[in-house]
Amino acid sequence: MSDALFKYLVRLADDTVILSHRLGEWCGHASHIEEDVAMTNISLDLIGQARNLYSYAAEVEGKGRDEDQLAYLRNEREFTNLILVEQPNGDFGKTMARQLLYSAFMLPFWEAMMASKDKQLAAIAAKAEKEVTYHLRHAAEWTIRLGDGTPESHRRMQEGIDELWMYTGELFVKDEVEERLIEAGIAIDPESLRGAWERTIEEVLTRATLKRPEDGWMHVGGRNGVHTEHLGHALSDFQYLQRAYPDCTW
Amino acid sequence: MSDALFKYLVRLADDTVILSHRLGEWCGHASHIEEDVAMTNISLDLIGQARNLYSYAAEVEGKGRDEDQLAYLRNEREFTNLILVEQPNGDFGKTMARQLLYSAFMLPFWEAMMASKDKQLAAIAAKAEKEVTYHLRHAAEWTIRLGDGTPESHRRMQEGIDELWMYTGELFVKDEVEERLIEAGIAIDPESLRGAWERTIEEVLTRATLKRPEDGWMHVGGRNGVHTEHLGHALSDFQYLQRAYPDCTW
Amino acid sequence: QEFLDAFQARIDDEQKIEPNDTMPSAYRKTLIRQISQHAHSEIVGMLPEGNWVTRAPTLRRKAALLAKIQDEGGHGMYLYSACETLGVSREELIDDLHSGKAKYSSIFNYPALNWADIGTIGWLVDGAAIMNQIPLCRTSFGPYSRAMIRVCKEESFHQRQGYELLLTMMQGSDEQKEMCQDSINRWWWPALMMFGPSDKESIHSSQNMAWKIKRFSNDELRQRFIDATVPQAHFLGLEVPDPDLKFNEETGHWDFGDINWDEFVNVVRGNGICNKQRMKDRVAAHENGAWVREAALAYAAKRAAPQAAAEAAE
Amino acid sequence: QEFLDAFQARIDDEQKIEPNDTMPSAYRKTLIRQISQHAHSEIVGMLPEGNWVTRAPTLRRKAALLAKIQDEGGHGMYLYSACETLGVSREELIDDLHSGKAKYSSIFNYPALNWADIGTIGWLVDGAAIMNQIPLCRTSFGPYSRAMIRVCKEESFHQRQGYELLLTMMQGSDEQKEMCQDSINRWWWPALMMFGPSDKESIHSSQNMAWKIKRFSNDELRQRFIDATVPQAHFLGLEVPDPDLKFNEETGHWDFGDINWDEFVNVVRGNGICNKQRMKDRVAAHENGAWVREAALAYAAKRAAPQAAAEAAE
Repeated sequence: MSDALFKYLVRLADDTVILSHRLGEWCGHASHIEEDVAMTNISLDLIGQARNLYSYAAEVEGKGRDEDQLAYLRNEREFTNLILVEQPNGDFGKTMARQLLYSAFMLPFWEAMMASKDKQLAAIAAKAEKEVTYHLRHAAEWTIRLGDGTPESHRRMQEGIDELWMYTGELFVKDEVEERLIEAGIAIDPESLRGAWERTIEEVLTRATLKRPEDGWMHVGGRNGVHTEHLGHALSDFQYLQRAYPDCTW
Repeated sequence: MSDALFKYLVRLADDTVILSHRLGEWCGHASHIEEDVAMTNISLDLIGQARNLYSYAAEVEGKGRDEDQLAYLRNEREFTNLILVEQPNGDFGKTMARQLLYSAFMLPFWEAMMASKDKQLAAIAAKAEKEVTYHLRHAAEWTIRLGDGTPESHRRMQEGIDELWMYTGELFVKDEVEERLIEAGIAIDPESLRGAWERTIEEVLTRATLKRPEDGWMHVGGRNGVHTEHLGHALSDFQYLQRAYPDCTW
Repeated sequence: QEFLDAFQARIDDEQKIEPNDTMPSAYRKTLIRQISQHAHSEIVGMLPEGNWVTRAPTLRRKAALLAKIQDEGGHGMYLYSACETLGVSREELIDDLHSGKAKYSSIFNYPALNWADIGTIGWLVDGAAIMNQIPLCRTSFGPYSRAMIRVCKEESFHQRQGYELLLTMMQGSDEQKEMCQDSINRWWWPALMMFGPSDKESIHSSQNMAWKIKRFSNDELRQRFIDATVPQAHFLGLEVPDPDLKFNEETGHWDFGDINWDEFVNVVRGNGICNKQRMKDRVAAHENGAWVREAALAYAAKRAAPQAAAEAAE
Repeated sequence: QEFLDAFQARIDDEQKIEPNDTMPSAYRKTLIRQISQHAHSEIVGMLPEGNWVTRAPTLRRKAALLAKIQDEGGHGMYLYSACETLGVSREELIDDLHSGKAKYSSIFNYPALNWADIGTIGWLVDGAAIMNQIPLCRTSFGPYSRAMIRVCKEESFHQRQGYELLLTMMQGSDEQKEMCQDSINRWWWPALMMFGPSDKESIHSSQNMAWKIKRFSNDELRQRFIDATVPQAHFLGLEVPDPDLKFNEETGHWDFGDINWDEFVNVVRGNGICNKQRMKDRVAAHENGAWVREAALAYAAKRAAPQAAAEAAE
């Protein structure tokens, strides 16, 4: 069970650390300062979640690793984040689309997790839930503003949603790792969140005058470490210092 | 003297390896296949020069390092390439501008180097000179074609030249490392190549209907390892595998 | 019908058909489809490898990879030219690629995720390509046949280079060995699918066999590839990810498990891991390069005009 | 003149001037220049640090760096708002920055080249900024004074954080120590130049002193900074790159070598290592974001229209 819990925690941590990294790439390059501040803020929240999750994972693993060893010293195939979160930023519309699709899942996820039988996870959830409430609102507001803004912003926002849609199926995938934890009342069954996710997305897209893409083939693999080619380049930047100067304290 | 020669060889090697890396970033993304092939080809020539120069440098150093240790295991501040060659690709016009400004210097450089008292350097020069003849012709032809093409291509090509101009002063900088080698008949005095460089650039820009930028402040530092912020990111991609999996044979 | 019979007779006689020869329009159409698909594959195939150019672990490997990619670009140009002799422009062919009308080899819709993949692509992907292409060196259409002779020669070199890369890594650290095993795990089945649907399902085969555009069936070639490759895998020390793989003493061939044709169909339909990314990259390269191509045309026109005027004045 | 005297009397009486108060136009202009320059510096200052966000070596450091950059964005917004109370729009201010008409602190035209630079920027650059800004907490213009109180508080935190980062690295490997020494070698003199030209050369000083927009001279602040910082450098185990640096027992101050004012002038003129890059990045962010800002305006207008109609109908 502790092996499953370790894997589960690392998956969630990888999601947050990679998405945080992507948002950090925007630093100083947003359309206006308010958005520089907002994206930095979200990136910061996600790093905080990552630290809690990795630290707890390290504790569960019991091999003396710490949050940084988990984040900086695993290779691409060991990262088990959702493929959705590793997708490149693209323009601001695509970044907001990615945030919307992810946060609309994570809000009910953390809400449900607050009742987890695992007290530490429940505590992490309580903090994350507040943060993700803001992340979702921010992404939803921009989706609506851009979708219902100018013809150009409408086109870009629709493209962002369309391009990322095939990565949303992975939000609802579960495997034996999760099934055992769900049975034990520790993990959340993603299927139970589908209704809430669908409703949020429908509502936001409708208000944004955007079309919900058709559900076609869905791209999975991240949970087993099979990623798109984008992750490797992100990791080479992210991990460079730890790799170049091993065993240092920073 | 062998210390100066080592530094001199590493400078030249760093120029070629970094420029080769930049050209390699174009792989599969050029405007047409002919250019994909041409840029790959130039990148390949430059890697070949880098290998010869690093290997010779390692031999001169006599500490048992090899070409890969010199290329992959030095940090940003130890790289002594010209700042010009580390500049990001930008669009195709800027890439051609960078290639023109560099190759117009390197052609007379290698020509002169063929008469170096250092036989190994002279041999490296003999091979490089042929290669750079092609690199220069290719860059010059595109500069002319883009400069004298459409209004858009003219504007972009001019921008490329303008943006990079302030890095050309470093081509002609020499310090005590080089001065001793010049005296010994081993290195080339860059000042002696200024006339040839100026003539080539003048002629190409004139035929390209482009304006030669005014000589203003010139940005130097690369030869002492003080770079622009671009080099670090290039190195984290370039060196990632060697850093992540130390002491492996590939 | 008389014409068709005469044409078939020439082919049966192993005569080469050349661009200026008259030929059945179905023959021409089939060739354009096949050669352009091959050209597109070379070009799209530059992308997964290009993804590793900036991260190659040694200068020697980086040079070898650049040289390989350069060869592939060369093959693409060569094959587009062969196609153009059949009366279709490169621009049309590329438009068909970008619109999704023309296909390219589905293998390139799988991602290159670790450095061992660069070896595996050479060994398995180029290996399978060669197995498909060697018979085409004797194909009935002259320019295609000649292109294939050159392509096969270079790809054999790439294949050996890929194999040697894996051999080096398999003598290395545990992590390097894991990368190699992970790589064959991901590429083995897609490589087998490169030979196309099994003969029962293949729609183009019989006419193409008669025209000697194709000379062996998909299943024959696939078996030949497996027989050649499995011992190489074992020599490397790699496990082939097929529990049903077994040497059949009677037939002298390796029996293998069922191929997941649903996956094949899915990827061909555009649902591979990288289909969208590959096309996005190609289209972006083309669109971002439009100003360059336009400038080249404008420049050429300016140069041509005074020359034409000069000639007219003579 | 009566008005000017009365105004001066208020200032001498340490009363705060508020946005709606009448004020001399030169006072207003000086404030706009100074506050906007400060705001621009916060925004441009995000770039060298942003350059390291993706490469921070631990999650804790990455979080601290993101938080610091977020604070700087906040300072920028806060200061632009203070400027807007003086009757100039943020759009105008930003246009002036992009056109080169408005300045920002030259320090950000130096590149952040290794991870120790992130510590040094906090310690020396924020340190010098605080030294400049603490007197401004008592400056005569109310909104500016209040902004400075908040800014100084947060920057003191950044300074301590930067110092702690260097302290950690100086207890680490030889390579880490080298990075720190390299970093102070590159940032020391530029940090001293942050206090502006020496008093003999400074053109704005005397009127600004009278208006209490400025409260100490450049040279006084510079000396104060050096006196505070040199012992910290020594405690870290770093050598200050100034051979003339020496404690003067008589004055109780650290004597220091000549500043290279040619370099200062050169960087101010736009010839720093990163001037062009910084402006290119800022302008690109602004231009690439134009469609976002337009969309936000268009959306707001659509929302406003029905509301206005509803109100009119009442």
